[in-house]
Amino acid sequence: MDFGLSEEQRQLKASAREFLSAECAPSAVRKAMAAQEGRLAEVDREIAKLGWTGLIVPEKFGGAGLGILDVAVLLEEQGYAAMPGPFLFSSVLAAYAVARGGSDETGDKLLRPLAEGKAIGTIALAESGDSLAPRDFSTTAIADGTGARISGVKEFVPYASLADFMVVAARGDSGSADLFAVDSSAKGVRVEMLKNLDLTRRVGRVTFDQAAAIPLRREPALYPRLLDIGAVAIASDSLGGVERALDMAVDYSKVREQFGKPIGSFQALKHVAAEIVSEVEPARSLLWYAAYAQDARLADAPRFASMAKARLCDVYSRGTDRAVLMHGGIGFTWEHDIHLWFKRARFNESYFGSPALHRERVAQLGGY
Amino acid sequence: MDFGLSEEQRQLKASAREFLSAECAPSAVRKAMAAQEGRLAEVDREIAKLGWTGLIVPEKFGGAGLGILDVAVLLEEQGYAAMPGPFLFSSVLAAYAVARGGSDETGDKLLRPLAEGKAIGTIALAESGDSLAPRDFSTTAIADGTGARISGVKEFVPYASLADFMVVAARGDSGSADLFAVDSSAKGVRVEMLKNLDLTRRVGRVTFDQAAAIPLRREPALYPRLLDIGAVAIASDSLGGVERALDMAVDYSKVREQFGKPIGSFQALKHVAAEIVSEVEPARSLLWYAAYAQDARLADAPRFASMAKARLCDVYSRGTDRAVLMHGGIGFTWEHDIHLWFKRARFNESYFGSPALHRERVAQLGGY
Amino acid sequence: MDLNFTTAEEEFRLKIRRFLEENLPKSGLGAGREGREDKAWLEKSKAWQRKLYESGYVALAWPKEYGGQALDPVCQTIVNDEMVRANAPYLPGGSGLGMLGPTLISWGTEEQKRRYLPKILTGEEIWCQGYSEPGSGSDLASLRTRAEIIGDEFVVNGQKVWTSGAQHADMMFCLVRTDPDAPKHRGISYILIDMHSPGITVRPLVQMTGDKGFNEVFFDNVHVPRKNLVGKLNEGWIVANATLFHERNMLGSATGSEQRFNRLLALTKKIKRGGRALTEDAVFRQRLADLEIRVEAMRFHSLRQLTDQIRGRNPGVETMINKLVGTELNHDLATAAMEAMGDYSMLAREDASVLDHGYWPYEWMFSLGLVIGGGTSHIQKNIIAERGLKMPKSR
Amino acid sequence: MDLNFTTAEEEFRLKIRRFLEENLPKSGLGAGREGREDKAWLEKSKAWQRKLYESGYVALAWPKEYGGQALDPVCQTIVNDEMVRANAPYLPGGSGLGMLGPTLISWGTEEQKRRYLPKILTGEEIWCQGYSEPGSGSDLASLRTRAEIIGDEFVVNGQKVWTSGAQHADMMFCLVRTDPDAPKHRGISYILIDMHSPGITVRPLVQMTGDKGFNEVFFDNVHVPRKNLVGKLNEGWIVANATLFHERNMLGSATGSEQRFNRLLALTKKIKRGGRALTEDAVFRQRLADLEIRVEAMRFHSLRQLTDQIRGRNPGVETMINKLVGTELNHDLATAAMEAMGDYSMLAREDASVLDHGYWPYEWMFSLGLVIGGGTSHIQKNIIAERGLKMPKSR
Repeated sequence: MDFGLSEEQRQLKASAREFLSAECAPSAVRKAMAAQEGRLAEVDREIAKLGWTGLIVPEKFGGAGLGILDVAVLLEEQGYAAMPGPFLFSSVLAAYAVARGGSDETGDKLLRPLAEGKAIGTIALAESGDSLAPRDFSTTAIADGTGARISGVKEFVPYASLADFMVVAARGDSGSADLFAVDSSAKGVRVEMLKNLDLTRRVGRVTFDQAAAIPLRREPALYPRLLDIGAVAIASDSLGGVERALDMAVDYSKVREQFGKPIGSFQALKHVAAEIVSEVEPARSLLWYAAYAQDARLADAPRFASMAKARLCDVYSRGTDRAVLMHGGIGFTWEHDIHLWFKRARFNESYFGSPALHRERVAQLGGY
Repeated sequence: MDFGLSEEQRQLKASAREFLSAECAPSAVRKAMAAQEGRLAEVDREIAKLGWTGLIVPEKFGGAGLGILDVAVLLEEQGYAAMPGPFLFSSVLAAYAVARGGSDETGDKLLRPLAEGKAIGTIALAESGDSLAPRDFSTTAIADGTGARISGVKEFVPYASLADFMVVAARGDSGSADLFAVDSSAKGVRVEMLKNLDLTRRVGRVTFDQAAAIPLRREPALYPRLLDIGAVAIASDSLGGVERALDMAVDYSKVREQFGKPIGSFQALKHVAAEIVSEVEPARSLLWYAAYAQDARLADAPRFASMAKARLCDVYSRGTDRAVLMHGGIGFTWEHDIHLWFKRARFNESYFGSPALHRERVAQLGGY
Repeated sequence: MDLNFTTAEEEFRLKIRRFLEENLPKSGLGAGREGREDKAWLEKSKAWQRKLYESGYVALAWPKEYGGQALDPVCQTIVNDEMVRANAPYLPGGSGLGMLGPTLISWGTEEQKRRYLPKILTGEEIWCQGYSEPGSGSDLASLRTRAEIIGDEFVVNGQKVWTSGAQHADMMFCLVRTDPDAPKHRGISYILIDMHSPGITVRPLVQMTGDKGFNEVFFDNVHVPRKNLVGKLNEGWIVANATLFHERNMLGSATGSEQRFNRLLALTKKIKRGGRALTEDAVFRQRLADLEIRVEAMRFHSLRQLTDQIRGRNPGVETMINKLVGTELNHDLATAAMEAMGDYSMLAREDASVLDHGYWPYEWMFSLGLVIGGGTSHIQKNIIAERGLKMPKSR
Repeated sequence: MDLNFTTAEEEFRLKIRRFLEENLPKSGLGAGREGREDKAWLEKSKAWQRKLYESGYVALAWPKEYGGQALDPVCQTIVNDEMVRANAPYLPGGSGLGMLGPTLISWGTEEQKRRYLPKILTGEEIWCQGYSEPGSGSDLASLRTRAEIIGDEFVVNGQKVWTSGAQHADMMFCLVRTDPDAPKHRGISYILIDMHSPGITVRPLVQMTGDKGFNEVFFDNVHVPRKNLVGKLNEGWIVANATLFHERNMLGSATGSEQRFNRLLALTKKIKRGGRALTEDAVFRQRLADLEIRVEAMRFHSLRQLTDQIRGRNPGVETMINKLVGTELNHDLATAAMEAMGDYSMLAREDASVLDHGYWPYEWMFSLGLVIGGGTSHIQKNIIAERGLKMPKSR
C-alpha cells in the first residue's frame, strides 16, 4: 500500500515547476494570449526537448511510455502556470488515442513526430449539441477500403489551426470504430477559429467533407476511455489552477495593507483561504486515485474519472471566484494576472461535461 | 402602493412579542416539552382571551375575521417564542378549512368553541407515503346520506390527542369533497401519539374506521388552498424562529469572551451573523407578499406560497445550524435553549413538503 | 398592505411605457453594461437623457426648485421598472443622479444645489466619484490625496483609482485630506472638482473584461474654489457616507435582477441538455427556482423599503444588506447562465456563435466586479454586523 | 503509487475479518454513538476491548515494550477499516488509545509509559481529557484551573467542562496552570490525575440529544504526585498541542464517513418520493453523488497521509484540514439523511416508526457537536490559515 507520488514523479513535478516559472511566467502567457496562435512556440520547443511531448507516447514510437498519473503531475504544473498551447490535447489526448487505437504504421507516422515536437495533434469530439455520445453525432464515417471518409462539423476543437492531425469522433457503420485520425491537410478539412474567453487556449470549428480518415480500432471501447482520460486531464489542470489562484490570493494578502495591517490578518480572508485549501487537498488525493485507476485499469476507473472531473472543476471555479474577491479591486483588472485562471476555470468546467453531468454519471456507475 | 404592515398589524406583533416573552419564555416552553400534552394550558387560555384563537374565524362564528397576513404576523411571534401547542394547526388551518368549506351549521358547531378557546381542531392530511395529493391517499371517504364515512390511517397529525375535531383529507367519490370534518370522539377514531424530535410540538397517528364525517365542500378547490395556507403558516413560524436563533447567537457573542474580548468582535462570527440576517430580511419581504397574495386571492398566490415555504425553511434550517455553531460548546447542551429552535426548524422543513418539492412547484407554476 | 397602484399611478405607468415604445433609441445604445467607454456612446446617451428629462422622466422625486418634480418615490419606481422592462439604455449621468444628487440635496449649500442639480438632471454635466486610492480600498478613510487651503482655494495633489467614467466626466465629487494630523476619519473633506481643470490627468485602466471602464486620476496642483466644499471642512466623512449609502443601494438594486432572471430563463428554454430543453432538467429547475425566489424576495424587499421611505422611517439593517445581497445575486444569475451554456460559455462575446448576443460572459465578469466595488462583500458584512446587529467593533 | 496490499496484509485482513465475524458482541453494544453514558455499556465494552487486545488487534503500531506490536501503520488501518465494515462497537478506551497514548509515547517518561500504556491497551484504565473550562473554550490557553506545588505534589483546584466520559474514567490527562504570572501559554502544565482521588466531583451535563455524554469536573484540593507531570513544568502547552493534533485527526477520521454514506444510500433506496425511490430522483442523486465524491476524496486523503507517515514526512496543511472537513462532511451526510426522510425526520429515535433504527436524528445532532468540539470550525480555519498557509496572526 503506497498512496503517493513516486520519487520520479516528484522530480518531474519539481522540474516542471522550475521550468514553467522561468519560461512560462504570466508575462510570457500574456504574449501567447495576444498572439493569434495562442501558444509560446519557444516553450513548445523546449518541452519537446524535456521529453514532455512524448511522455505517454509508447517507447516504440520514440516516447517515454509513461502513464496517466505521470502526465497528471505534469498537467497540474501546466495548470499552475496557465500554460498556453496544445499540450493537453495533443500530447495527452490525441497521443493516447493514436497509441491505443492506431496500427504500428499509424503510430509511427503520427506519434514519432509528435513526440519529437515536430507535429501537433488535437481532438475533434464535441458538436453543437451537448452530447458526446457517438449515437448523437451528426458527423459520420463511411468505410472506404481499409480507411474511412468523414463528414460533419466539429466544434470547440482545440488549436485546430495548428494541428497536423486530428482525432475525430464520428458515428460509424455498426462494428466500425468511433475514433478516426485525420490529416489536417487532407482534402475536405476546413478550419475556422473561434474567439475564446479564456485566452490561454484556442478552439476552432472544423468542417469535414468526405475527408480521408484512418480508423483507430486496435483497442475496443477506446472512445469512452479517451473521454475519461480527458476528464482526468482537465481535472489535473484544474488542481494546478486552483492552487495557483490560492497562492496568489494568499501572497497578496500578506503584502497588501488596509487599516494599518496586512489584509491577510483579517479573519474573513483567512477563513476564505482556509476553505479553499480544505477543498483542494482532499481533491488532490482524489485526483491521484483517479489517475492511478486509469493506469491500473481498475474496473471503477470511469467512475473515479467523473468524480475527479466534477470535484476539481467545482473547486477550481469556486476557488478562483473567491480568489478574485480576496484581491479586491486589483483582481478585476486586466493588468493583474488572476483573471487568467478565473477564465481558464470556466473553460475547464464545461469542457468534457459539467460537474452536474459527471455527478449523474457517478450515480449511474455507482448503481444508484 | 403600500408594502408594509399596517399600524394594527404592528401593534398585534408588538403585543404578541410582549405577551409571549412574559408568558412563554424558554422556561415555560420547557414545561410544555416535559408535559405529555406538549402545550401550556394557561397560555392557551390567555391567548383565547386575547382573541388569537378566533383571529381568522369569521365574525358570524364569534371570531375577528382577520386575514392571513394578520395571522402570519402572529405566527412569526409564536415561532420567535417557539410557542408550543396546537395554535397553528387549530386556529389557523383547521379554522380556515371549516370557515371556508363548512356550512353555517358546521361553522357554528365547530368554530364558535374554537374561537372561544374551548375546543381544539387539527388537520389530518399526511399519510405514510410522501404525497399530499388526494389521488395518492389510501384514506377514503364514502358518501353516507348528507355526510360521509372515512376509513384510513393519517400520520403526523398535530396534537391529535388534544383535538376535539379533525379536518381530514381523503379520496372521495368523484365530485365529492377532499376535506371532511370529523369529531374526535366519534366511533371509529383511534389516536396513538408519536414521539417527536421537536418537543415544542406533538404529532400522532390517527386511524379512522368508518368514522362519521362532514364534507367541507362549500368552497371548491379548498384543499389546495389549505395546503398553501399551511405553507405560508409554517414559513411565518420559520421567520420568527430564525430571527430568534440569530438574536440569541448575536446576544451571546456580545457577552461571551475569549482571547480577552467578546467573541462577537471576531470577524468570522460577524460574517456568519451578517449572512444570516442578509437571508432573513429579504425572506421576510417575500413572506409578507405570500401572505398578502392569499388575502388578495391573487392568481399567483399558490406560487408565492411555495416560494415562501422553500425559502424560509431553508433559511431557518441553515440559520439555526450556524447559530448553534456560533454558540460553541454551550450550544450543544440540553440546558441551553438554542436546540429548541434547531429542532423546530427540522419539523418546519419537512412539514407540508421539503424546499426542493416547493422549488419544483415554483418552476411548474411558473411555466418552466 | 396594498400593492395596488392608484389610477393616477397606473396612468402614469402607461404614459411612460408608451413614451419608451415611441422614443427608445433604435440602435447603438445597448442596455448592457459594456461599451460604455467610448465617446460615441457618451454623446448618444447624453441626448437620450436630455430627451428623457425634458419629457419629465428623470429624478421625479427631486425638489422642484432644482429641476425636479417633487413627486412621490412611487413614480420614480414606476419609471425605473418601465425602463428596465423596455431594455432602455443606462443613463450617462448615473453617478450624478444616483449618488451626488441625493447627497447634495441633504448636504449641499443652496448655491451648490442651484448650480449643480439641474445639470445633473439634463445630463449636461457628467459626474464621477473620487473615492478609492491605490493604498485606500476597503480602508477608504486612510486616503492620502491632499488638499491644502491657499487663499480661497484648495490645491489638490494625489491620485484616485477605479474611477468609473472619469474619461467622460465634467466634474468629480472627491474626498481629500485637509488635515493630515487629525485621526484619519476627521481630516477628510468632500469637494467638487472640475475635471477640466489644469493639472488633472486621466489614465484608463483595463478591466478583466478587456474594456476600459475605469481610470486612474492624477492631481498635480489642481486648484478648486473653496465654495466647492460640501459639508464642513474636515467633516467630509459623514457626507461621504451619505454618498456611499446611495451607491450601495444603487449597486444592489433589485430592478435589474428580475430582468436578468427572465433573460436567463429565456436562454435556458432554448438550450438542449440530453435531448430536452434545459428548463426540463430537474436539477437545473431547482437552480432556476431558487434564483427566482431570491430575485422575487429582493423585489419585494425594495418595495418594502420604498414604503418605509414614504412612511418616513429611517433605514436599518434591511437596507444595509442591499449591496451584499443584490450584487451576489446578480453574479449567481450570471454564473448560472454560464453553466447553462455549457461549452458555448467558453466563447468570448465577440464570437459569431456566442449565445444571447454575448451578454453573459461580460455580465459574469462585471457582476463580480460589482461584488467588489463600492465596498467588497467582506466590508459589507462588517457593516451589517457592526452597524446593523451592533456587534462589537474589532479594528 | 500502488494501492495493492501485500499478501501478508491481505491475509491479516481476512484474519481480523474472520475474528470479527466470530467474536463481535451479538447485542447490547451498538456501533452508534449513543448510549455510551451507562455503566452496563462500560462493562460490556471493556470486556470487548480486552478480548480485542488479547487477540492482537489494538494499537498495533505501538512499541512492543509497552504492549504494542510495533507493526506498520497499514495494519492499524486494516483493523480500523474492518471494524467499521463489521459495525464493531466503539472502544471505551478511545481517549487513551487515540489521544493520550500517542502523546505519552512522544512525551512521557519511561516510567509513565510503562505504568500507563499497557492498561490503555487492555482497557483496564479508562481516560478522559481535562482541557476546556467554562471560561476557556476556543481560547483554551486562558484556562484557570490552578495546580500549586506543595512538597512533591500538585494540589489542584478549579473546574473542567465538556469532559466526555468523565463518569467512566479512571484517569484524566489535564491541563493546569502552574505559573499564573507567566504569559498564558507559558504557565501551563500537563498532568495525569487519578479520577478516584478525594476532592473530585463529576457532574453530568446533558446534550441536546437528551443523553448524558459529557460532564463538569470539579477539583477541590486534589493531590497529584509530581511524577504525574508530562513534559516539563510550565511547558505543557506544547504537549497539549500534540494531544490536540491526535484528537483532531481522530474526530475528522474518514473511516466512519464511508460507512455513513453507505447507510444513507441504503436508506434513500427504500424511501419513496413521487412514486419512485428517492435514489431515482435526479435532484437527490446530485446530492448523493456530491457527498460520495467528498467521502471518497477523504478516504484517499487519509491513505495519502498514512503513506506520508510511513515515509516519515512531517504532516502539513493537508493534515490540519482533517478535523474541519471530516466533521462537516459527517454533519452534511446526516443532514441529507434527515431531509431524505421527509416527515419521518420529525420523529425522535425512540419512536417505533422511526426509520433506520433512529440512527440519523442522533447522528444529525451529534455530528454538529463534533463540528464544535475539539476546536470549532472557526478555530480550525484560523489554524489552517495561520499555520498552514502562513497568513499573518490577527490576535
